[in-house]
Amino acid sequence: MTVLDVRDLSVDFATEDGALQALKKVELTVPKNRIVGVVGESGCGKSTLINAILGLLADNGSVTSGRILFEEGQDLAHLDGAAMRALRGRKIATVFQDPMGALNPVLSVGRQMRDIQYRSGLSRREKDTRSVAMLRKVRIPDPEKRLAQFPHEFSGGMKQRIAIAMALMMEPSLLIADEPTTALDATLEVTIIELLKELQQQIGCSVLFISHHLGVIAELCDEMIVMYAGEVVERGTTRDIFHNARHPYTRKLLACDPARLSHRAARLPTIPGTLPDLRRRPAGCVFQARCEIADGVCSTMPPDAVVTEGHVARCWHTSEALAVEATA
Amino acid sequence: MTSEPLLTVSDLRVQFRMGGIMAGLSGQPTSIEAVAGVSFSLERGRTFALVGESGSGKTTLARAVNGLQVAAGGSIRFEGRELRDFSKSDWKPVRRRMSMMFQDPVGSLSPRLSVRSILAEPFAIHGLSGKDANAEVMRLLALVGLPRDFADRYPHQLSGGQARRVGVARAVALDPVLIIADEPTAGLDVSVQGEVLNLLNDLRDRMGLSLLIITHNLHVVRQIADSMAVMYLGRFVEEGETEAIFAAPHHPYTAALLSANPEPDPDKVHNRIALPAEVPSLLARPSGCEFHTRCPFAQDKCAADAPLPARVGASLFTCHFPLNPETGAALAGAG
Amino acid sequence: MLRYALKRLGLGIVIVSVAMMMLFAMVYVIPGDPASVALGPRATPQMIEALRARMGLDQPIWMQFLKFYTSAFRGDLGTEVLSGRQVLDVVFEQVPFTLALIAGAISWSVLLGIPLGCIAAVRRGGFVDRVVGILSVAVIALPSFVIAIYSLLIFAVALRWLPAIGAGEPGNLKSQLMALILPSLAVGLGWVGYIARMVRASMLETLEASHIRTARAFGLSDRRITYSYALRIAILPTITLLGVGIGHMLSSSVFAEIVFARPGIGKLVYEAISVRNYPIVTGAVLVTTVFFVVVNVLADIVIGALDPRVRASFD
Amino acid sequence: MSEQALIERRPLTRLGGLGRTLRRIMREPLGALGLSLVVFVVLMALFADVLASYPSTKLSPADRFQPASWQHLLGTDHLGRDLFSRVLHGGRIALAIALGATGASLVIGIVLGLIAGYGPRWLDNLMLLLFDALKSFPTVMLALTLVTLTGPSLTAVVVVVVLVSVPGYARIIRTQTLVLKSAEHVMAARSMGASTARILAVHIMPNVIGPILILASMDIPVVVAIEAGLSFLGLGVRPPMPSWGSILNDGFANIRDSYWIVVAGGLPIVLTTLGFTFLGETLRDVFDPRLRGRG
Repeated sequence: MTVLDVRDLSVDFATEDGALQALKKVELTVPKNRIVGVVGESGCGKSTLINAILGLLADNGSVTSGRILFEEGQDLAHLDGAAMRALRGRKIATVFQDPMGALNPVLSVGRQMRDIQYRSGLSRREKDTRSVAMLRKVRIPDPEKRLAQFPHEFSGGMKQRIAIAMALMMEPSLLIADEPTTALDATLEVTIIELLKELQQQIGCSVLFISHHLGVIAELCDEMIVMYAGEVVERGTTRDIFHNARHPYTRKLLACDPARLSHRAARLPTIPGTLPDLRRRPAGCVFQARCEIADGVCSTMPPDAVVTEGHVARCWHTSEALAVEATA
Repeated sequence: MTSEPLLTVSDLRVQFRMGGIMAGLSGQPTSIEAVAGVSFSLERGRTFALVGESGSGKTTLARAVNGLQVAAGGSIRFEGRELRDFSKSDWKPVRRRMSMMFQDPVGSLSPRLSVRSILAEPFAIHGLSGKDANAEVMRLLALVGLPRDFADRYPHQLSGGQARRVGVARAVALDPVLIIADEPTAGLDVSVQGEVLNLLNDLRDRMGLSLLIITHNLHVVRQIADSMAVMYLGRFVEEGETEAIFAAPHHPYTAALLSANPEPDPDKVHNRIALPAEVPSLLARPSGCEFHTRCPFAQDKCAADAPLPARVGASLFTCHFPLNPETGAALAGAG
Repeated sequence: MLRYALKRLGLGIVIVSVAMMMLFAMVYVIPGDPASVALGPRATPQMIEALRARMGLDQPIWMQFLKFYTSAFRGDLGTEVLSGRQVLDVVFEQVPFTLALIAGAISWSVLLGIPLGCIAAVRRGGFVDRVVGILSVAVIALPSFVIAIYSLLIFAVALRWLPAIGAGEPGNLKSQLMALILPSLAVGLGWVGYIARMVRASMLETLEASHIRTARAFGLSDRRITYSYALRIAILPTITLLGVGIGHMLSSSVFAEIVFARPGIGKLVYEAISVRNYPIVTGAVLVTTVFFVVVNVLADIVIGALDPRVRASFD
Repeated sequence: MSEQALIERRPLTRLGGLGRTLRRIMREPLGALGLSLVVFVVLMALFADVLASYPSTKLSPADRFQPASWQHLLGTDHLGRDLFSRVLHGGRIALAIALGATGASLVIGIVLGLIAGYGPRWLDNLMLLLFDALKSFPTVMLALTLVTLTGPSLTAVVVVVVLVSVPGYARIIRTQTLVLKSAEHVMAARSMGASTARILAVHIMPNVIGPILILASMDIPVVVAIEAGLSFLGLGVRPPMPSWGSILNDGFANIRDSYWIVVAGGLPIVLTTLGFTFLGETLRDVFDPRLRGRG
């Protein structure tokens, strides 16, 4: 059973220099009770994807094709504001990247946690009891006292824990985590990842986890998609992709991660070239300009080639791709 | 000529004043020690990395070495001269020999100057404009692998990686002997991080530079640094050869940092050293070993007595109950 | 909170002291001797000398300064040269009239400005937003004395709807309110614009903050987000603006009082100038300055009560 | 960093060529109106000698209290002077004072702001205190005190304007300088050994000057209003020199019978302040949307 099923999703932004296609034919499935990772470098469209799912695209952005099917088949891409709002927070919860700005600075943490339970019909005291229980779950020490405190009185790591507590309080079926650990130090990052994993199993929700950090994705996610310039270039189980990547970009990206090198290298691998201008996308494969195995056929749109069941790469040359390594 | 290291820092301290008169009257501490007695030395042609999490004092230490931050105590010897009591005019010639790169690739370039003016600035500041400035700019662009027409771009028109290359070009403009680089790969995608580190490594080899790298990214350290130090609350908890520390960390904090790096391998089984507690405030430093509040191996002694620095092989660390004592002993025996 | 309030108050006292110093310095530095100014061109040197002695001007500067300070903090602003009355009494007689004027102006600006700003922000880019935008810029641009004179011309002289002069009959609240409408509008109209614009701008800025995105992601209603989560933050700069605005309103009230022949501090000072009644001028300036500083201290305290970050930054 | 942020990363206040600037202003209805009004007012003042058919101070007792007519476009005042001529010549004085006083305040404000922002902490605190104290005098009260002591004059008007506007400019410059002082590009310049003068001139000034110029352009109408206001109170431009404020004053005394005098005095003030404000607002929106709602 799937919780989220994104089909053929394209999103355009109107800019002064013409339409910018931020997402092109994105395919993504989040099965029930699974953690799906979205990985990609800056400009790959990760944030646009989340905003499209949450119905929070900027005013100049619009969904030009595709569907975002949620649970029983509601299409989030074409849901009206009220229906979307009814899902947000209750069925779909979100944790954002910036722990400093994610909480309202002039309202106490307790007040904010109470407010998001407005649909529960509980009394104020019952709401607070639930808030305390939730804060305890994310290991905030002394939660009763801390309810009355304001966000600036918490450290960055604690704020992110509070954000997670708030997101999971209504036991949503989908948690979207947008780079929740990027702003944190490494020792905090691992505790947050472990906390997320633990709570996900407890609550039994699905998670869509966005990160640029391959190690975090490898550790946390069951399945993943790799994005480049607004397209999903490869998707499959985390194991498939880390051990048997078939898109040249994925292979290069994996090779670039210095964490994969167990010894000091004479030269570190890189991916020469730059992202294409999303206002003037190349015909065909979006990665061809930076790909050494690209040939004539790559100037036509590549198919979503099936490597094995559930492992798909958007490339004409999935077999030749095995030879691709990043340029050192 | 004696073989004095290029840079020797001993017992360096940097303090910040906190709060106002009111805080002082109410008995709160009025200053914090962001760098609390740090010593290390850097040989010519070598790379030394300072590692630590946010608030560990690594950036402050780098700025103190560069004279941007006034040190409260200790000594900084550079090319055989003591810099600590240098006046502003004494510092100026030193700045030709020692340059600094800052964290934000774009933000460290003046937003209203073209790349040409940015690269010509070091020459103008040091009265070297007699040289053909344009030729120098072109030479520098070529050195860092940027096309000539980048001279007319402005910082906001550069990508992070390109801006970082301009920063590197500016840092090497006056043929320095030491470059201090604060988080040279921060904010860059992994595919670009490699480019920058390769460039720094190349330039070090070609120009005989020494590098002082400040970073929180241990992978970067491993790829670039010969030796390293781990900072916690403004002090070194462990210092030594990079390979030795990666192979066998002695201080539990070093081990925790190393284990906290999620590896891109889904089949990897993690043996993590978790640090559940919060980082203590510099206003209320813990007693004894300052790491004991977060240390999973802490014993009674750790809260009571501050450990003295211990040497095993080339590594120096401050811990009562170090990890890997046998490897350490073996190294010591071998040495 | 108490500590924060005390700190703000302390700072206020320091500012008033410095302002007094400036006032004293201004009087001392500027060529022209208060005594001869007071007596006019036909005074004999003996008369000036006598008055100088009476005003204490013949003493050394530091003595004068000290006396000015100590007596001012006791509430003694000296005596009026000609009538011999206490300056403070003369000024305080006029305070209620000016206060009523300022209160009226603030009511206009708050009651109209905040709702208009909110509506403009929520309907950003819409018709109401555009109209409010242009009108608020226009009323900000127009000097208050021009508004005063033209509204007098239109509503009092031509249409005769409202009284042209005075502050209304004593004891007759209705007549007093009628007499307040035009002057307070002249003083407050520009501030309707300022406040509408400020509320709109800070509302838009707040609505873009990432914590508002969080609130939306939790499915809170737009109403609650706008009026409970965003307005609470957006109102803060407006309070600061109003604090500063009191100073401008005090300036405008001088014109309004003169144009509408209303009693008040502005009119008092203006008339004191024409007879060169110098102690009244400095006394009234001092009183308005203290009033301004007190209002701003209060504004800061209100902000501190509403914004925990401000309190924290003072600890 | 999100894609949006990457797309929108552009410098603040980049002034393009004059032609492009003008086109962008004229594209906004409010900007077009503002620019036209400003050009109109400036031209009227520049060519006052050509356009005015009477000397501005010529008394003509026979023509007292004439309503507007073809001979006297705006009528005459209680001394029979032609109001149209007085308005034109008054415009010269108003604009000259506005430009002069704003320019002077700007220069002083920028210098003091840079000193406060970049100098030592104690100096910053001291200057802030002085600015706050100076700002705590209501403008007109300050003017009244000053003029009581010096007597009415043009210089007094300029001094008042400088005293009331310098703290504002200096504070804005100071705050931005303080932010830039710890910005990495300034740290980088320091680490290269750049002198303080060079840092201020090359790395700080160019980044703070744009917004302040726009704010100053929006202050021109405020200065026009201060001059007119003080002249209205008889504390500014001294008769018989023409000033919009003194025309208003003349008219106010006769408001019940000769309404056109106050109309003649007020109209140019309204047109000038609206024109400059509309233009300034548009400039700001075009070049620096982030400043919206301030000042």
